[in-house]
Amino acid sequence: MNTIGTKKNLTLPRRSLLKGMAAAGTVLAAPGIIGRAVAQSGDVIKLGAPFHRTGIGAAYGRWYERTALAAVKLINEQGGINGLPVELIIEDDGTDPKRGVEAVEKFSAEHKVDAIFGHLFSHVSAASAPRAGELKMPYFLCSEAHSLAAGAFNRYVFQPSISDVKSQVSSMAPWITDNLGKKVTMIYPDYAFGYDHRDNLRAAVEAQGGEIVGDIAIPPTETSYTRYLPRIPLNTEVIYHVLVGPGVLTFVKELGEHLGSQRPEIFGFIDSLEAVSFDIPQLAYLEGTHFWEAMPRYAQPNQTSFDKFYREKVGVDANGASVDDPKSVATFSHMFSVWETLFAMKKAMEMADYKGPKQKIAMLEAMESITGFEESNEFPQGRKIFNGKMHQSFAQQNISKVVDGKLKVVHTVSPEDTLYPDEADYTKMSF
Amino acid sequence: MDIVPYLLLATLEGLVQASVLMLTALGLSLVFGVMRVVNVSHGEFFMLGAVAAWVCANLIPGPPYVPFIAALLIAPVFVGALAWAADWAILKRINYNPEATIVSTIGLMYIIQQMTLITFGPDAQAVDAPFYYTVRFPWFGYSGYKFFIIAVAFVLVGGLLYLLRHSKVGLFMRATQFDKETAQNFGIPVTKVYSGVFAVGAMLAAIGGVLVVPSQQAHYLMGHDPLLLSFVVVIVGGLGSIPGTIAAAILIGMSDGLLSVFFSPTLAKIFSTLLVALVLVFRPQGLFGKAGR
Amino acid sequence: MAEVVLLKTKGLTRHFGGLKAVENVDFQIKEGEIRAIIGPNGAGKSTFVNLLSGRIKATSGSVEFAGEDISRMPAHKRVRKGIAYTFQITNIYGSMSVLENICVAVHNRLRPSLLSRNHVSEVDIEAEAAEAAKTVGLGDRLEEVAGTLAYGHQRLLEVAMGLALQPKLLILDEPTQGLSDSEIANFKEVVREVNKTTTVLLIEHNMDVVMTLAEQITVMERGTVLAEGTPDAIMNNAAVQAAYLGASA
Amino acid sequence: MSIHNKKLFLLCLATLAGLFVLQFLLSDYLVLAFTRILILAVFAMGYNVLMGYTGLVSLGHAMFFGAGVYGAGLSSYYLGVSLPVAFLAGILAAIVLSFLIGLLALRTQTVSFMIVTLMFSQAAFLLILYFSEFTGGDQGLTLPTSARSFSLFGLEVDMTSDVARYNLALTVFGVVLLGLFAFTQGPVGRLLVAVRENEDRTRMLGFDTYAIKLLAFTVSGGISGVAGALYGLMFGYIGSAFAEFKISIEALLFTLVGGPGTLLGPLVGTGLMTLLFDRLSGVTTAYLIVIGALLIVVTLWFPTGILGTLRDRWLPWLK
Repeated sequence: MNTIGTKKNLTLPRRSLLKGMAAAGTVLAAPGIIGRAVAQSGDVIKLGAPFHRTGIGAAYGRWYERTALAAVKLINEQGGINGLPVELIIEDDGTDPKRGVEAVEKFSAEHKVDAIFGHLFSHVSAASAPRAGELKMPYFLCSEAHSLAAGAFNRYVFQPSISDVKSQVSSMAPWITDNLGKKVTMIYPDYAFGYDHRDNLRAAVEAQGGEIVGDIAIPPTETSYTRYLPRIPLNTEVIYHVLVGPGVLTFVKELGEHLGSQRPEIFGFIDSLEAVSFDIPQLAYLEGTHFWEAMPRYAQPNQTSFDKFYREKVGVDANGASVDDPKSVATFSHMFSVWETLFAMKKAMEMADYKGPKQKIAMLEAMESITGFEESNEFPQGRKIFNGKMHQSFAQQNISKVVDGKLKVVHTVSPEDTLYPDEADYTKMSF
Repeated sequence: MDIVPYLLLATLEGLVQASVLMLTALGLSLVFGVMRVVNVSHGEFFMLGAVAAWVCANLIPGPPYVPFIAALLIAPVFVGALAWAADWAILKRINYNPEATIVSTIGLMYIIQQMTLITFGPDAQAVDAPFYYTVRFPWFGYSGYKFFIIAVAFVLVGGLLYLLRHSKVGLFMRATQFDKETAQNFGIPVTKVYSGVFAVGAMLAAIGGVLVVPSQQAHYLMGHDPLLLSFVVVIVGGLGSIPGTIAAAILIGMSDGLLSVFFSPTLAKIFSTLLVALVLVFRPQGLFGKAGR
Repeated sequence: MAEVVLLKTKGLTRHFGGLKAVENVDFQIKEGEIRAIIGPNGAGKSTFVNLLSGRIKATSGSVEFAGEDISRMPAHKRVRKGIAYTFQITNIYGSMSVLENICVAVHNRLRPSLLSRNHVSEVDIEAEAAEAAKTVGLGDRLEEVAGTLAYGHQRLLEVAMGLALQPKLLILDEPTQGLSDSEIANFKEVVREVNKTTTVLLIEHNMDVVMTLAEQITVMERGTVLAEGTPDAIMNNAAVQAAYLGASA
Repeated sequence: MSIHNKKLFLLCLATLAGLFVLQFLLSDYLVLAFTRILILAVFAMGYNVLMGYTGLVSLGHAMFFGAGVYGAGLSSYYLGVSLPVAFLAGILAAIVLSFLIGLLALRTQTVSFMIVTLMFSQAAFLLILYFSEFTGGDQGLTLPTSARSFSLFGLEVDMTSDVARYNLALTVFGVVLLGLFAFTQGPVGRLLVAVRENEDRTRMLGFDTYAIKLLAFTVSGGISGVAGALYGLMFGYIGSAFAEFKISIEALLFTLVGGPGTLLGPLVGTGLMTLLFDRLSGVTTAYLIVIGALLIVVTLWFPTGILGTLRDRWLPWLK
């Protein structure tokens, strides 16, 4: 019989415990009630940042937070936005859709922020974006998901910095088929993010006259990969891998053991190795292989002053690691989107002379009117085209080769070559 | 690839998986067999073993085999002590009530996981293998270290079985498992046996974690899958039966390897979870156990 | 009394592994009777009545109740047919009140279907439950929490729950165990009262209770029936004396 | 039946009245938070039917919550049915699933029962991922704008309005609360407690305890489905995260803290815990540590929860 609910071996004095509980209840409720009284301010611009502090996105969340703090500090040093200081409020969303929505509600109703930014994982943003629209809350994604550009969200949602997966993949494919080989085997995680790659790559490769010869989906929680590797067909010319999760090093090591020296070409998305150091023995096998990078992790010989400025402010060295701890490697190809998004928001707010939530619509319309961003300290990743109808940026892309344990950019795709026909027009929706 | 190398690879992978599984599942099975409780935080003890190996690799200088051997000794002691403390602080106080134990070990699972996240961080960390050697088959290469895992696991399990059969401690454990009251009447210190068994179960998981980490990576959420698979093994093998557990570990380890090669791994997981549920419903004594008692 | 056979077993057998707990028992009880089953510890008495109530499944043999073969019937259906069973170890709902305890039993009789409603109200159920409590002498303790009752009262509550079922056959498994002499005297009265409407089957160690209450006695040993007859006949049966005295010596 | 336990009935009515008034007193954010609390409290109340009243601890109620979410969400997404119909579809899905799972799982007891429910729930979760083409998998599906409002009996309800959401949640909560009052405080409720207290005795009083447990299991799963369907439709998003293990644990935790086997315990537990997590997320990232610690603390020192303690000490009618 169940005894959890009925057992009577209490040893604590219950009366005092109950009193404590009651007191705790009052305290719990208090901030919200007080919040009602002081919420109206208007002399500060509040930005809500729901970051993945815990859960599967935690490695990214840590760096997103660090980048956001650096950018906000810079903005405030430069006099804030329209003369108003910027206040950053961070909540953990646990990389969980349910909690993501809760965070959006909390920012909107309790903190009464002017805008929300910073969601990365697509299941979290898929749940949060509709709710943000209902709460009429400007919501800026720092994610690669294609959902926004595909028209799945609403007029309050923008992605002003990082390109979406479709654009990334389709702009890479011609280079892969031209330079590495036409028979491609894909290895990708068995969930939504992986399917975006699977579907877009297949289309793009076939458009170039190439062929997908192998298609291997791996569950994101997998820790050992050897048993999947025999599925790589022998006629494979290029292995395309995009894996996220804790097992990537294992994957590379096992790939090395499995294939030995007679390997096909290998092309990976840097997502596989974000926050992972390259100069470790387990990754030696990747020497000579290629990666897509949104923003080069290793400072290149032709490094721009903007890149240098950005690294200095965030506290990242020339190897893409923390200046305090060379072993702590950044999620360099993603976190710039936090930086750039903040400056994109700043630009839109300045265009609308934004002072408070009453000018929300004006700010969003200003955002839609933007056509692009020039490479600068504010946009260190590079020049980008902004499509106001789709609410989506199209940025330059890099292909890098692993040389001596470092990533060296060998090819750059201009923003123009990453475009695809419009799939949505949010300006036709109402606010 | 032909079918022969395919099967060879699946067999090797299955053996490695079975070896690690044998260690972790034996821990779980031992605890259930003697104490009649299910420890949901068992997977976290496995994870702590792996993390301990990483800590050793970072703190102890010398060629990779030095910290590895150190970890093989330190990790089980540390994890065993932790389990002993948990037994003292929690399980003893709820009198090993089976349901309360599940609820409180779920609590323990979250605490260990999150403490590891806070201290160890969210990143997966690699640990050098004590040696690098790739066995080259005509069709593919295979890590020599994985053969080492198989060997160590079998030696350990053999030693454990010998201990259970032929030592006084083993006798105490079997007596307690058979009938707690009678054992107490015969002067066997049942509470000590419980604490000891709980600690030993955790130590086995920790050794599994140390062994696995050079071929995989340490990560704070890595305890989940071993827990699930250990559940499968322990239940299919018959709750509390040591030989059943070993047989089931080999069966499940091998078939998991084969199933995932031929089917979607998600489908393989669905299959194994349903197998557990249905075995418990229709054959609660396990697939290998005899009915009755 | 009418000589109608209420319950009949044929070749009833139950083995636990190699142990023959009940072996090939043929047994009959007539309507209106008070029957006692006695025998040394381990004779298979409890197993035997558990086979009758359906708590334990028979290895072989048959049970017939009121002319119907109930061998394959699950326990709760046998209860509904009219076989009530009170436990050897007190087995009540400790956290419920006396009245609620009995209500559960009455509920079964008045409203057997779980979902469909009939016109029996909660008031009727409680009235009948109170009646049953009164019969065993717990009428003034209806609101007391059962778990806090004295042991003797718990035994009476157990009987009251059996009574509330208004069974045709009431099986009492060692009902006087642990009761004081005065409680036993009261208990005997209760059983006599009950017997006006119900056949009683009693497992009992207390020979005084057996001799004053039972009309017929069945003696079991090692899973089989050793002897059967009136109290006097049993008292004078040499085999019984040997088995009994031998066992208790 | 309402003649029984009038005090509790009055307390339920007072609670509902209090919750109705609350929306005029609380800050905007707390109204949103309480909307969520009310829905999750319905879930915990469903869980409580099984765990608190019947004494069966399930570790798999996420699958019934998920059945509600997906039953409602998918029928709205693919079939475009109106929200009330989708809501009913979600509940129906949960009832059917819980009945079928109950048939199997109830053949086991205690520890085996916990593991069996856990495993079925894991399998259900994995199935959602496996059929991601249809279910949206982990990324989930966002319901179209057309599914954000409905009219019922001439009443237009806009799911994006905070006031409508709160009162809708309160209505569902109220219906479930009063329904459960009738269910648990009447004769059937007595049978559930009888099974919890002593299953063997109950069987020997002539009850088919398997059927009683199956009824409790199905009602419990069905109510969990009510909560799931409401949650999915209210927030316009369905995703595999709603069928995760953590969801089962939350129901368990809310019920344990509030008081298993008390009608209002789940509401108290859900409210307290949700607000606690909400406040904690600003202080520490490790809110799961708090869940973990509370699970242990409650089992060690507080096994009857808050209302259970009140009941045992002072208010015996609080059940």
